[in-house]
Amino acid sequence: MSVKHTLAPFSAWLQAFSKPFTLPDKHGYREGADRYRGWHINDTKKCIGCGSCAEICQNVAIDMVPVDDPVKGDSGLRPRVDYGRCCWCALCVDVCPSGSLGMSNEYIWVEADADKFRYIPGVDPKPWDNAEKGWRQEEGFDLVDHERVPMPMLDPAERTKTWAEVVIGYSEEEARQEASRCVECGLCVAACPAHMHIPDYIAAIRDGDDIAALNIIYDNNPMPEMCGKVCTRRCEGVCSIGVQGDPLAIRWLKRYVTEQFDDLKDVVHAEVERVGEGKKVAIVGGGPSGVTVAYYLAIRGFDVTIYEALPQLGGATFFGIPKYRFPMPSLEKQVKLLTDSGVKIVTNHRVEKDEMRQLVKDNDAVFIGTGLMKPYGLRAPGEDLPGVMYALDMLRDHHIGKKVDITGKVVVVGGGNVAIDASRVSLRLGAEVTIAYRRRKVDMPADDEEIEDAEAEGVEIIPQAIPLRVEQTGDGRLDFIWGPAEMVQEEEGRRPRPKLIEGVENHMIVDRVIVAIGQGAEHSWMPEEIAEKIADKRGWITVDENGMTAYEGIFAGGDLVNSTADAISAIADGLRAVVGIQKYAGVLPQAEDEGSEPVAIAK
Amino acid sequence: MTTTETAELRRRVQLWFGPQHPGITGNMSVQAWLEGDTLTAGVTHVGYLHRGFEKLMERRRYIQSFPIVCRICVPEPDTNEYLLAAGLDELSGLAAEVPERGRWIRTLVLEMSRLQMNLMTLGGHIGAMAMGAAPNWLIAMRDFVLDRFEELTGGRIYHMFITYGGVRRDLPEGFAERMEADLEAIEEKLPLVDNVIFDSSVFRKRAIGVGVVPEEWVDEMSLSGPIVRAMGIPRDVRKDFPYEKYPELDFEVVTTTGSDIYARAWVRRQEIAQSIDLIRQILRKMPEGPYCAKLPNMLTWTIPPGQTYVRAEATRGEMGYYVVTDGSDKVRRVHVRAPSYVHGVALLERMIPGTNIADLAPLMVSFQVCPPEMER
Amino acid sequence: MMHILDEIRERFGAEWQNEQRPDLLQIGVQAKTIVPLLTWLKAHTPFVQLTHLSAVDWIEDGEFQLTYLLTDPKAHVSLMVCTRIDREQAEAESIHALWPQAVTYEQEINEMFGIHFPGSPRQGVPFILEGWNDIPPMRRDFDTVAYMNSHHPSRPGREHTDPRAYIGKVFGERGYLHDDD
Amino acid sequence: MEFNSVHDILDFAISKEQEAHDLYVHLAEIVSRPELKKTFGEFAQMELGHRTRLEKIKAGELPGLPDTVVQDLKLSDFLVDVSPHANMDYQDAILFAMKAEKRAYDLYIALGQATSDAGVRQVFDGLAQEELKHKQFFEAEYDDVILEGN
Repeated sequence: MSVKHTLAPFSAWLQAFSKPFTLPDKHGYREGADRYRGWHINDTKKCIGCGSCAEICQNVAIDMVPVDDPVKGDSGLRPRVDYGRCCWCALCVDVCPSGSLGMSNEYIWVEADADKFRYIPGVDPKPWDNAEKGWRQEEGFDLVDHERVPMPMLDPAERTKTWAEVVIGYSEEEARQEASRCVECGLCVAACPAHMHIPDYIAAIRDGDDIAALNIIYDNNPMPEMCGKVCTRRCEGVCSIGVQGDPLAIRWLKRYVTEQFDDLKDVVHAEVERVGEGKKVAIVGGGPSGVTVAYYLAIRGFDVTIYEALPQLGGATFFGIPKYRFPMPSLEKQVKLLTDSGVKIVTNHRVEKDEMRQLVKDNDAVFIGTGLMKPYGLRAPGEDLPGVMYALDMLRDHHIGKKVDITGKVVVVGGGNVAIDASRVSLRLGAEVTIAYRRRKVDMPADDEEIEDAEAEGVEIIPQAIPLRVEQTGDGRLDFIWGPAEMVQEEEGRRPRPKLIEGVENHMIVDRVIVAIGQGAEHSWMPEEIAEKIADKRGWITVDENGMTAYEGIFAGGDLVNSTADAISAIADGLRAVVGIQKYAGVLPQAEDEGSEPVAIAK
Repeated sequence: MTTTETAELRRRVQLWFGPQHPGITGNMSVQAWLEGDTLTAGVTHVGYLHRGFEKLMERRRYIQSFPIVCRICVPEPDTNEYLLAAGLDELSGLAAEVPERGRWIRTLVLEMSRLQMNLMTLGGHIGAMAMGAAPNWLIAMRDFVLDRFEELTGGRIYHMFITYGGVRRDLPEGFAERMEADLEAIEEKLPLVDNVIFDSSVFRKRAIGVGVVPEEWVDEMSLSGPIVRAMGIPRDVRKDFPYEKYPELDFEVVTTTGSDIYARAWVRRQEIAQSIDLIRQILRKMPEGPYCAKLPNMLTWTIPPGQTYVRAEATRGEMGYYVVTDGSDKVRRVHVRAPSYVHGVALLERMIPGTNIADLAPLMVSFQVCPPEMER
Repeated sequence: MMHILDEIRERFGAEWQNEQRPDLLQIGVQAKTIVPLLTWLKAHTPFVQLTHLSAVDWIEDGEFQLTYLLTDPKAHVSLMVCTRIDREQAEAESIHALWPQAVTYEQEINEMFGIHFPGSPRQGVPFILEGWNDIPPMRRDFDTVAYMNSHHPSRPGREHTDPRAYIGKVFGERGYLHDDD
Repeated sequence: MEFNSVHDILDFAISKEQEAHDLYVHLAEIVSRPELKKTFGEFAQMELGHRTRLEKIKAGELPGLPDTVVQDLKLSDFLVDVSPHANMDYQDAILFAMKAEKRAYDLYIALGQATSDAGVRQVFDGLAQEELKHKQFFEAEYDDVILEGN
């Protein structure tokens, strides 16, 4: 052994005189790195309580706890972290669909009581609540898929040449992929008027079980193909994935499932007791609410007859919604399941006063779902000129096969779905279309997608245009005169109202004016003693929590009853009446009366 | 009691070495039989850390398994993270999507991990011989690397950073400069350490010619890592089964001869220098771009049925993951092939007879036995 | 040179084969050919290292899978030999005579899956577990959550509310028409 | 028309409200739609409410008329007049009421301008604002319900 090797160990002593190897503890506290994973913080205003953090936590360290009342799109729950279990992996932060959850770079917290290490970030105040630094979501790393599988659609230039469906529909692979984006929080269920079991059927689609998906759908929607194509989809509005990305295409997925089957008869299995044998129910109006009542009562053994004034069931979804959105075969398929289930359908039959009196006498219950069929008028000078027409009449005539007199340049007055439908139908009939709407584009009640589609197809939209009058021109055309509007806010929180800017008149020379400003109820068919009891001053019908009107035994639903005027709300009304009618008839099974548990909450 | 009786009793002394952290290696124990100062036999006992990670993974979604695996080797967690990600990337088809920068950052993390683990183990080598100064310095150097881990991954020990499709975050602003400063600080101090380890008569006396592993055992027992390289065999997964960005890096497999504790320590010392060099190369070559592939919804992700074995060079030797999927959203089976599994049981038990009791701890450190990866 | 997988199939028969990667070949053989096959591989081919030995529980098939991973350390190729054995009569031949470290693998598989390797030295000797009196824990039917709940009661004060059920209560989520659940 | 005092003016206004009430009662009788009978019944009640309010002001139980200026949407300005008929619908009813309130408003404005007495004018302006408020109520209903889609 050399001298060098013998002395080497002692060289360590030399270090006693050199600069300390470690850093001096100047401040008594060392700040965590900028993206340190420390104690949780949560922006509770942004948080929607979807529970994805609890779902992804592999340690089961997160509980969702109630801190507020739920509202649509926010469960009112907030995550509480148990630091006895947390491993600070921050998957909860990375998955958070709203981006509200984060971690501060604070890591020191001293407490004598071990149970204190459990708190609701953002609710239980902590010194690090406003920490700027710490682990946050970062662009480029997502644990959920924010991008919707694009829906194949007809080219806008091609669309107006045909009546073919604009939306082509997902392939199986596309549907499965889109379905796999769901985080199954279930916030959508509460937003859906009919409370469809959305996460459950989406999971079934993802797993490739279309039959199961269809049956889950049919549990509370008898017109899913219609909803799959044209639903107003409030569900997508509250989708947690939609907070930072594209909401799940819930509507298109429903559409995908329903399109997989040409005949529903042997696919949909209604596993319900036939409690209604021997009971008779008449339904006036074959729209979505009437169809709902008919189907769910028929499968329960009720003797159900629907009376419909038009040649086909479907109500507004038949005569209002154009075929490029909801083709006839789709409707017919759904109607066939109704007849297969034993519903009697009387079409081309308008119930009048005396017959109604008879129906009330002969049936255990009568359901009214006649909708809002009376178009409101422009009430501006020139409304009665030839060439001025109502969108509702025009659409109905078109759909029952009557010739519609549309030509040249058309102005459609209004901004709702009816206005858009009338515009796009007119386009396909060869017209050049402009929409004049009193409010701003953002105020348009029509579906955003519909508006986009219409514009893509070539519809021009003039917002804040108040129709003043219509005049005939010398060459037999029409001069649509309108004035610009300014928006005035009367009350905080209400939609601003348009106010005419006086002194300006704009002229638009057109061939047709189509009025689509709104519609009201028409009760002239109804016996006075009934109308008097059930209709309010606006003509709307009020019902109790069972869907029953003030006239005992008469139930109602649909646009007449709710003000939302969409099909899914009508279906929800129908569902309510189904329970109500069974209750009224004294045949409601106990379990349903108490309100059964949702199909698949348990994880 | 007669002298013969006492001698007889001494012959039959049975010693439990551990399970309270015998040296640097962690909680395990060796049940050893002594004759005088010499061990006649030994049996490795594990199970003190067992948390059943392989079983837990069968009950968790893929993304939920990801924070677990780092715990399979506490001081060098990143190899585990990489291997789980690599296995499932391969079986899911995500492997083709991992962006270039993601691969470079993965390689960076793996090499940083090797660096800090080797710094710590080198300290362990001499710590197991009851010398305190050098381990303190080496642990402090390791902490420089942990500082960089903290700013990159958000955690010092459990990084939970390499995941499916790439890594979780990009390099922070100015990372390369701070890393370089730390590397220089480490390089500056290393000669001090060399002086008190490799030049020290104490270490040389206790390490040279001690714990010699015969070359025939390599294939027979499937040995790997510094144990093999200390025999002069250039075997290294980074070269033999190249992964991530190692093929694009310029390095030679470190070898030496002697196959004793000294040789293994020397290999580790050279690999510290190698890692420093590799980290510099990586930071130089890393391109800009995305760091992670677009991931599917991790709450519902399913992977088609399949099985694979992926491997990487941990500082201890070949680490491998046998991964089986069955088409569901959870793994069917993950089985960790840990280097310590062979080195800490079969090899250690085979080496014990004839070893002096005082050499057992240095021997274990030189095999770098990591108990949690034996139990998983 | 004949492809090793084809050669194995010719000599020993194979149920399936697969080239997972250029450096990872896979083959499925009958259990009875395992020892002769591995003996031959070790003696006559470059696949001299036993890198890994593992078991997988295919409970739905009533079978265990045993996976032997052999490596050619020179050409840097691995060969994964898989076989299935009956889950009820879980027994396989030991290979500890070929590779000594197989003892540990077989000991652990015996403990964790309950697969018996007759003749292997440490069968029945606890490796990781101590005083275990439940079914072998790596079997798929061993319920970790149930075991947890019965052995380690949860801390009090934990209560999770399911968002869907909670918001549903207010907005009235119910299977309107389900009377069977 | 001669008004000698605030009392006279208020009496005149009260009689106007009474007339309006009577008209709505009449309309409720002639319309055929049962639900519209409710509508006009309600309008009649509202006019009665206005009358009571003016009576209370006159008796000094309520402070004088407010001088706040009400937002005028001017919806009724460019819509056609509706003459009462048996087949009226809800749109007609609201339109009719809007127009009626507008006429009352115009009347008070005109009367206010006709007088040289500043105090009297102030009362008329106050009454005009009251009527504008009523008009505004109906216009809001028209804007919300009838023009829901426009």
